[in-house]
Amino acid sequence: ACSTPSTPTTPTASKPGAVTDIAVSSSPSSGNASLYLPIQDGSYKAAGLNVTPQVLQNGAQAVPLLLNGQLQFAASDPLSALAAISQGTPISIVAAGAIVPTDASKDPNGAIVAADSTITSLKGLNGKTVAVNGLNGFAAVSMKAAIDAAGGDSSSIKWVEIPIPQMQTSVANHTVDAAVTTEPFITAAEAAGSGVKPLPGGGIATATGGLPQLVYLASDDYIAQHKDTVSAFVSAVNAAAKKLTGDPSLIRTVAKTSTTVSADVLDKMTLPAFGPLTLKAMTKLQSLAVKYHVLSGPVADLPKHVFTN
Amino acid sequence: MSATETPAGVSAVAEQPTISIRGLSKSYDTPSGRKQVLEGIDLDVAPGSFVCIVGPSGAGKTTLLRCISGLMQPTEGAVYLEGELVDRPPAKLAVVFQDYSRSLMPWLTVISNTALPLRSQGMPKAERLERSRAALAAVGLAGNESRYPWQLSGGMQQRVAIARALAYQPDALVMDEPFASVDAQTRAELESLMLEVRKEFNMTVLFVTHDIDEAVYLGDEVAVLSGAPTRVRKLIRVDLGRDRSHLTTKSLPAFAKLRAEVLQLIQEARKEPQA
Amino acid sequence: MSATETPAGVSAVAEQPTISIRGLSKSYDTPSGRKQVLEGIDLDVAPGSFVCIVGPSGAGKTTLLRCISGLMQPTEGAVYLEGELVDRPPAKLAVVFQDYSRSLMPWLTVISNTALPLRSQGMPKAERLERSRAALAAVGLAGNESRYPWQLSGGMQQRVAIARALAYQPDALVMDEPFASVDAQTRAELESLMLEVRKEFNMTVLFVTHDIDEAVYLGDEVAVLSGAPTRVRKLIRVDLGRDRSHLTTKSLPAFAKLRAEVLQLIQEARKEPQA
Amino acid sequence: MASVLPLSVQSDPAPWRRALLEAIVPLVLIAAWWFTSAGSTALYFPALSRILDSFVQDWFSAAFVTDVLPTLGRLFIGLLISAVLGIGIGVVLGLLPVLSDIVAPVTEFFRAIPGVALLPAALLLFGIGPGMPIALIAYGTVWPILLNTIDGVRGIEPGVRDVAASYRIRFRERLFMIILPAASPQIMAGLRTALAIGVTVIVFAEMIGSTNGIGFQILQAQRSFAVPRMWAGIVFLGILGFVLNLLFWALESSVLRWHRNMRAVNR
Amino acid sequence: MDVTAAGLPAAARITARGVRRRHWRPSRGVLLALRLGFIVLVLALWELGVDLGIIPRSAVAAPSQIALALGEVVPTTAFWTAIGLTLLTWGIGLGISVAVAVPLGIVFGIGTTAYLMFRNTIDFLRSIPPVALVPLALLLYGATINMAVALIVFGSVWPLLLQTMYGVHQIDPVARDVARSYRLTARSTFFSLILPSAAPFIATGFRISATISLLLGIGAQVIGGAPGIGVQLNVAEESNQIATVYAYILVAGALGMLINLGLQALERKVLKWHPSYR
Ligand SMILES: Nc1ncnc2c1ncn2[C@@H]1O[C@H](COP(=O)(O)OP(=O)(O)OP(=O)(O)O)[C@@H](O)[C@H]1O
Ligand SMILES: Nc1ncnc2c1ncn2[C@@H]1O[C@H](COP(=O)(O)OP(=O)(O)OP(=O)(O)O)[C@@H](O)[C@H]1O
Ligand SMILES: [Mg+2]
Ligand SMILES: [Mg+2]
Repeated sequence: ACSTPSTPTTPTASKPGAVTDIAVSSSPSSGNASLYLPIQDGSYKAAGLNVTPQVLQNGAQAVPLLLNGQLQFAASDPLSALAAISQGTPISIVAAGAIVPTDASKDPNGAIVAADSTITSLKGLNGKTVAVNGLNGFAAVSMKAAIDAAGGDSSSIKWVEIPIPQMQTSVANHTVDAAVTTEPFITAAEAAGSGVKPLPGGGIATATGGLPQLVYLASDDYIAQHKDTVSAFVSAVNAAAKKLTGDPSLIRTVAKTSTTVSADVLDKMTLPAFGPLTLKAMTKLQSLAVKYHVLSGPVADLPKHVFTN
Repeated sequence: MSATETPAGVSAVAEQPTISIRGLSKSYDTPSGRKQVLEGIDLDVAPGSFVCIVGPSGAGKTTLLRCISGLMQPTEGAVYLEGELVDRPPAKLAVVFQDYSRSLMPWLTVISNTALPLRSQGMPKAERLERSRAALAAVGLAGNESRYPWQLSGGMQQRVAIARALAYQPDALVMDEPFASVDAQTRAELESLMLEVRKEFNMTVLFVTHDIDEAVYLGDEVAVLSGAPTRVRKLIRVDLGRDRSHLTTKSLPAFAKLRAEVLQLIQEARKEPQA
Repeated sequence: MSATETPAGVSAVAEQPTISIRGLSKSYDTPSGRKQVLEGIDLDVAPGSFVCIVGPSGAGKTTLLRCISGLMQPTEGAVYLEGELVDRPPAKLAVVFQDYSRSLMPWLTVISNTALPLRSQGMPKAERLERSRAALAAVGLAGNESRYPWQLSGGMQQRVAIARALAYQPDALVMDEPFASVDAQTRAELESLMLEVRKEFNMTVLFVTHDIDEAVYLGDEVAVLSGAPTRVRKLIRVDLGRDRSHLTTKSLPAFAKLRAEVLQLIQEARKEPQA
Repeated sequence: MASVLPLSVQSDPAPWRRALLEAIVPLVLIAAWWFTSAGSTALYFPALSRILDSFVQDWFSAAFVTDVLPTLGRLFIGLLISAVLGIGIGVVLGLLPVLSDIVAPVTEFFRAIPGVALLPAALLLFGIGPGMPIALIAYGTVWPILLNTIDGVRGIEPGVRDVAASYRIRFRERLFMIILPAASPQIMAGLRTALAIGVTVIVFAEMIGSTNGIGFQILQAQRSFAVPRMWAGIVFLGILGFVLNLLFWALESSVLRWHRNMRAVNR
Repeated sequence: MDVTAAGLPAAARITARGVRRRHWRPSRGVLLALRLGFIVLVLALWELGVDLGIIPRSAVAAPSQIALALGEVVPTTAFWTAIGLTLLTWGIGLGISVAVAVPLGIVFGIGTTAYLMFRNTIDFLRSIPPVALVPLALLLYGATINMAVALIVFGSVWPLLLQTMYGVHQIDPVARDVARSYRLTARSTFFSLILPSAAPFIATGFRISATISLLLGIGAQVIGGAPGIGVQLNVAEESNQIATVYAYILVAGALGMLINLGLQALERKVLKWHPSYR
């Protein structure tokens, strides 16, 4: 039978004083600031880690790389992670990246509509066509929950998948009525002549405030064999998250080098929030996932797959 | 085309020639330089006359015919058909190619091959099939209409190509060794057929052959080409009258004389230094 | 191959024939049913003898040669080469195909085409080039070695195919209308060449031609085929000796008699009802 | 049939023998897959039995109407468009070598543009209707047809070309009775290649803006780690390609009958 | 040579007028100029389209913007490394494809039995989208060049295999008989008959597969994260830098163009005997 090769290609034991090389997949977005900050301020190094970020398009493709040991950690959409875990994939969620703020005014996520659109609220999306990045992704589920919370009916909406960079044009051309997107695309939408505008009250904080919109994964094998390394990594990320909270200029500094978003956009845009990973948040997310048919049922032994120190 | 009968073998200088070749030269570009094949060919073919071309293998007969039929542009000089410059294949001229097997479409049946040019002219189906059938019968291929060229013997393929040209009923017919692959008896019959067809339709025929008997028997004139670079070495008038038959014509003393003359010229031509 | 000289035209019955055809029949399957082409052909070709085959176009000469050269399986009967059943192309037999232009590889130069079979045999480069060059010179193509077949005239291509067969120096040589596209003079030279080569290498030659003069001039025997379904109508022994020349042989009264006999037979054959 | 290389065209075997020959390798491979994967717990290599369960569930249900039929429709129309365009433009460029030489850099450029670059443009032009997958399928499959047609037309036997020219065969007959038949073996090779590319492009074409279709379902299954479903989809596409090839083979053997028979002569 | 019989103009004057050539062949310089002209025309239309707002700026960048972005990207080593890796991946993938497809295609083209045995399997396999196999490839090879090579081979073997097969069917029956009757060895038959006969079809297939290889290679980089310009493209895309995205797309297109023009030039040399190039 074909078995999953799990050849650890990186040095394993973390002897005191020795540096452990770690590869982490990420996307170059500001939501990854808590991953990048420790690289810049040297906290990984202090903990004996040498972290190399690798850009990967989506989290789903990172899973095989975690399993074959080419990656130690991977940034992922939390719902994609839950889906993998529910199918019995031997991986766990070890840390949170960006978190949806509970304050709606600080939400970097939101919907955009055409500049000449008559839609003024989430409720107005009923019966329309709305684009999301991934049909079963965090943004889609959050937006469904937000719409239903605002008294709309998310099931009356035709959801289609369009990559975030193409959303603005699609909305401006009325290919779709609205699109669920994130920064820096919302700031870009505010610019005159973009043909689109942010939908007022179009954020998701009301529905998924406090839930992680980006998580870091590791394989169960790796966690079992390298508990110390995992702990060191998670501590560094969590410490970074703490530092970043309430320090927008630090986020900007990190983003300036870890992303290619230009400085003036960074100055204008709503920045992501950060926080720790909690089982409570993941459980809540799981129930939303079940409600919106991303998962067919609750994940068996979810607590086992959420790594909290 | 003039309806007046021209005395055989007399170039109708007063009349406009059907085919008129003026100072035609042709060279091929090859990696090892230019190769001059034809050099200043001049030839007039009067309406309704039958001109045979003989010459050493590789002299440039096919090249000449290709220039006349507008398939190739001469390097110098020009060809006129009924007074008009030939700068593309003219409509009322048909060609029988030396490489007959490659000139038949393997995806078409024998009769479709024969009828293709007629079809292209928009001739109604019944008429073009009838004409094609008649032409095939004339070359002895009745009963083979619905076969494919690659199911035929070499000589049969060659005759399909001849039938195609005949069915087309052109004003001028250019034939490149058309009887090379048929047996002696069939050849004699085809020769007679050619003379008949020429008479019936007052066709002008340019006919390349390696058979000297054939050239003298068929031609009103025989053009003997020299070796490369090729010119018309001599244009021999064949004064044997227009009504010829294998038995009588070939036993005439004049025939034997002409035959010997042509042979002599070719032998001389071959002895010239080749370029 | 026996070294003893066999009197020309006398079938060496005591000796084992080089080629021996026994009750050979061949039919083609066509959508409109079976087409019987050859019916019970019997023929023996003695070592070193030169047999010419003549017959109407479409009779089945090419078909017969293809069976002899092992390219095609007969429907009935068998062919033996030097006593061995031919069930695949035999090694020491070379073929000159009727469709010469397609039998040359357009991607190979003239000399590479000629040398290809030798090269395949593993002959050293110098030797095979020398042999090929000699063969090309013999057919009058010296100087054309590095050209491509499609840069040659029809007759030149045909001579390349002949040179390829000669360079191969087979025990038995099968030729299908090999001189159809060359001029009279070249043809006469090639005929002489064939007689020389045959003598030098004591080759056995089977030679299809439509030229009756040629058949009688070259052959030790002339096999006249009937119309389809084809049999050997008559096997004529040509008692003109082994040393022949164009001037003397062709003016012999015996030559004229044989010539007339063959012509007569062919004419009769063509009059038979075609299948 | 014992020549040095089996160069002579082998005769078609008897029907039963043919069926046996055709079935043997697939059967062996399926059996091998079945036994090696039985009881497999590896995430990405589920047991064949699980894949087959999923296969039956996924495709022989309502999904046949909601996913399979729309995809087949898109594939068919897309291939039709690319065949018409590929052959049409190919003939023009094949007949005008200078023109094709001039436009070559630009066509070669567009041919090599990665799919991600096409999506925005396609989205712009076709929105999220069925037009977009159809256009992407057409775009993905047109190249083999185009290139083969150009090369096929350019390579037409000079003897045949001369006949067409000297008898002044008018364009219609030249096209349908000379150019297309002469180039047909190469055009068929292009179509055959395009057919399978069309099936593979489905996944890409239904990646964006679609809400149904086989490709859409495969991607969704892949992203939600429903590996048996993903495999079921892959197997479905494979079978689809195989069936389409059978149909195409019927077309080809009628179009190229002359070619096959000509080759088979003199066996 | 003024033999102006029957009122025909002198030949010299006629040829000066210039007669219609069957195939007008521009000189190399003229062709190059025409090609460049056409490229400039397309770029100008593109630029105008974007500048006039016919093509939305947010979806497609204008050539002028792309040029600026290229100016920033080209001097970086990351750019050249990415190009080098992409070409390396392409070369290995295509090389393996050729090594597999051409011999197999010839075997299948010659023998009915072999073809019958494998045709169903081939038709099945070649209908499987390489994109769907990305997770498997990632699992087996990781986000490496090997992974991209595997996907390339899986995708580009088939067109070449098919083309080779059809090409072998193209052998002239008479040439085939020559090979048989002169008992050419397998080697000679292969190199002197089969390969040259099939060469025009193989050449077409080679150009098809060359581009497919490039596309799959970049696809594997974009989707699977194998090193190369696909990754750079991702980075630019994530941060909404459309001009940079298009700069990389332009580079990909240009690579494809150069590769194929090169292949065409090579083909012209190798197939100089073929009617297309005579
Ligand atoms: N495409 C070509 N490139 C170079 N040379 C060529 C080309 N075609 C013909 N030639 C040369 O031109 C000369 C004349 O060829 P052509 O075919 O006209 O001769 P021909 O008189 O018809 O001979 P044959 O009686 O053998 O058919 C030959 O020497 C031939 O090699
Ligand atoms: N593949 C085939 N299928 C059907 N019939 C064929 C096939 N090949 C040849 N024939 C037929 O067999 C007969 C003999 O053909 P063959 O080529 O042997 O004649 P031939 O004597 O060589 O004639 P020629 O002198 O014209 O070359 C012809 O009637 C021909 O139509
Ligand atoms: Mg000639
Ligand atoms: Mg024959």
